[in-house]
Amino acid sequence: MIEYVESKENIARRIARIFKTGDVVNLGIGLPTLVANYVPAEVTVILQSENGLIGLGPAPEKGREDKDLTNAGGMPVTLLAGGAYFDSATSFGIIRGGHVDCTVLGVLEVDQEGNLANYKIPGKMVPGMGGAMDLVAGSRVVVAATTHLEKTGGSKLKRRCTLPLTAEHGVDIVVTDVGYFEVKGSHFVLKEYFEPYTPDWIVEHTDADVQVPPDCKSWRA
Amino acid sequence: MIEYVESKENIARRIARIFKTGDVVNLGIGLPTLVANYVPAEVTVILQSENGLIGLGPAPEKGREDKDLTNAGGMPVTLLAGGAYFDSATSFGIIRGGHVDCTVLGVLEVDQEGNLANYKIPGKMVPGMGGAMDLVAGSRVVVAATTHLEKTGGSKLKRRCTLPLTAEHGVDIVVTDVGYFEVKGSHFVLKEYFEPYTPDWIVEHTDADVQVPPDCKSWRA
Amino acid sequence: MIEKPVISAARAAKMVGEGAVVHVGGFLACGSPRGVLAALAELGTRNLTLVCNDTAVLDEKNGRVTGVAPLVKNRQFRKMIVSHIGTNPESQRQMNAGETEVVLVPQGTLAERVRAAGCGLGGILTATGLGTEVQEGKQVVEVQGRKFLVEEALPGDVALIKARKADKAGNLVYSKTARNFNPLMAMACKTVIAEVEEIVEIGEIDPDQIHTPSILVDYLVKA
Amino acid sequence: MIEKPVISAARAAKMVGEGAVVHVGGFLACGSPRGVLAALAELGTRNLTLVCNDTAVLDEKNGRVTGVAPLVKNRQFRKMIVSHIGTNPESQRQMNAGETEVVLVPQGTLAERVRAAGCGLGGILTATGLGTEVQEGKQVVEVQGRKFLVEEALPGDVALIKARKADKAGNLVYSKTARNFNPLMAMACKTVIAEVEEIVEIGEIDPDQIHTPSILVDYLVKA
Repeated sequence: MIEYVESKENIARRIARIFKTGDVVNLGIGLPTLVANYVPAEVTVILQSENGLIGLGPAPEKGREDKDLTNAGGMPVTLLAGGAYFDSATSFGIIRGGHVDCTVLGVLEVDQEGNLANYKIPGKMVPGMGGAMDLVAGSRVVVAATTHLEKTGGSKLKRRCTLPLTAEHGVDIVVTDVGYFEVKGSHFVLKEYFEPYTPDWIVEHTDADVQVPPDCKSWRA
Repeated sequence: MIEYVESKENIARRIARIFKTGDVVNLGIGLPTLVANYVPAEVTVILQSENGLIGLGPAPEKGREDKDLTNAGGMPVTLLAGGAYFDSATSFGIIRGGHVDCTVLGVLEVDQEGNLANYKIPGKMVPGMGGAMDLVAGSRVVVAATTHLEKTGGSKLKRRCTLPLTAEHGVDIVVTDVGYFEVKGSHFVLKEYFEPYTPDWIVEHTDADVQVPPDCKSWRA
Repeated sequence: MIEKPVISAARAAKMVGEGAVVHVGGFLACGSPRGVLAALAELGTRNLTLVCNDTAVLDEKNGRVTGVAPLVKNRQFRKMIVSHIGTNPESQRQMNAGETEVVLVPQGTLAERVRAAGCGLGGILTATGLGTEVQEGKQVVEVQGRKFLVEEALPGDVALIKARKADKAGNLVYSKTARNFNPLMAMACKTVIAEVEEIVEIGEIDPDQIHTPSILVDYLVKA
Repeated sequence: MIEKPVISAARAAKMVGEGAVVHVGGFLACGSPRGVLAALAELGTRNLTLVCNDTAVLDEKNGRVTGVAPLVKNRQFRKMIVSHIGTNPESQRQMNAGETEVVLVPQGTLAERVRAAGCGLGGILTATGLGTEVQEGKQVVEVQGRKFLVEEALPGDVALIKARKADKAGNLVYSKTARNFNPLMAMACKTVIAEVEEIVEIGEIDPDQIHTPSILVDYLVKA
């Protein structure tokens, strides 16, 4: 019997392997931010931050923070050589205009039609959508990053989202800590299962239609 | 008997008196460009040029032209200290957004409803509207600058334009070489007559409804 | 060029009238006009409508109260048009309690709506928000077979913005990600007040590197 | 940052395929990519659609032939989407003779349509052109009681632009009024080729003063 153990690290590790050199990537706040730590050394991705920069670098050393230089979470960051600053209209022009190759977002719910809900639990938590709606509507490839199961054991992947949507049919790829899924037509396609999980275990623990194609393969972090 | 003598200089002289210090002004190509020469020394206007600058200065000395610095007619110009450059979207944002106080345009026809035609004589001359349509739609005050009569003796001020319009109801003020008119409701109001012309002469030589209010006064260049 | 008045933060705050629509620059308070906002909080002007990226940070326990957060706490806004309120629990509380009207706008749409106002556009067509709650009550237009929401221009009475540097004419240069909504808001409001860290002579800023041209700025406040 | 290929004008011209939609920067040839345009004229690629502010100057008597004028004369465009053709009598002649389709677009609308394409907007709402021939065939939308034309995004296949300076990553800085449509077109096309006067090392351009970020530029050509 396989026991589910949440692993944000595995999610971040696998997503980091999606990119190729030159890709412009926007990483959402929270779990997606971790992805930056696992990009292979031989791959150069260019990070965009929707508050107005391209060429996001690592956090500054303590004491070297610049009050005028933060990421979209308001945290101090640095800029790599060759990076650039711009205003918010240009920033979202870059996002909406398809100049961001890939965006990685956190999830409250994601469903088999590629619908994403991640900005609102009515009456409980309403942080607002920030840039998420534009990022999902505009990026070429949208990756939803989520633990496979909720703390209460329920599936984060749904047949149909019940929460207010961030975007309709926006998600292309879902990476959880048990597998890598593509949204195709109206179901999930399991492209990879992360050992020790098996395709059978994943199908059983996903509250949505999951197709397991013949070329579904295993992946180890 | 009064004989009509065309005077672009008088038109430019009178228009130059419309501005007050701080006004942002766009002067069209041709006759309107002359206006800059007659702005009183005590008035500081700020000239915008739709190809992307604010703070237009005089033409450069011969030999000091900069290939990267022209006006909207493609002629070499200079920039005053405190001027700025911007792209065409920002330039027309400034125009359409009401940040230009006054625009002065040339005329093929202007009518008593404030309609302006100045970009096209079908089948004959079709230079295109360039920035004229945006300038008329967007500026706070639009001044049409025109000789009062055509070479053939006809009135440039019309009851209704017959040529394709540059803009509907866009013109606020018409200055010719015989008088200063405002467009009010659906007629011209003669605010000033330029001696030696008289209100009677002007009404007679204008193919449109011209109201002469009690406070209509004379003006000398 | 004409020089712009350099005024105190207190005088700037008084230019924001009761009931005004106020556009405030800044992104989680990075690039927000701290001095003018502090003066406006002290003045206590009410019934304002806020247009801002977010309601900034209200975390009194850890001593972090930034940007417009003090004004939110003071209940100076009757309406807040923002993309994010997650870092200011008081703004969430006011919304859930029905005390303050909160309109959540996708960040890119907010930027374009403010820009549209400044650029004399009626609005823009965006796919952002299609099929979500954001679509409610909005016109949908089809262009080349694709559907788009009509998002309307969002003009303001007063812009309170922050720049790194101004010349005496009011030309502005922003710093790094403190730029964000500031140049957009400078175009969208009747009165524009820029809080700046440094004021230099006219002609000292390279005209190719001016982010906001002087004609858009009415008053300068020294930070 | 990744360095962008520096290619010859001839190779750049070859990237413009038969029938492509080509956005060309420049305003009466101020800020137009002369070297690449000369190479494209020599190559003679046809059936192109031009998106440009104007058709530049064709005045052979006085030896003034600028910008896209040689390509117009070569009949390389089957369609020209421009705001002004008054300084190139050949473009007027082709239009009047029905040889080339000419779509005249108000300059500010052209700028916004190109920008909209680059920014992923379906289009914008403008009052410019209401009640004129420009309105023909267009949707009209009412916003807050005012009527606006729907002007649609205008994307392109290849942008041929000109900048003063690039770094090796492709960040661009424009000079004076040679900026005009160049940064807008850099966002609106699948392939972006920038002709530049100078190429400097990555990091040499102040990131606050970059007009077009590197990710929008695919190739550099030394002017």
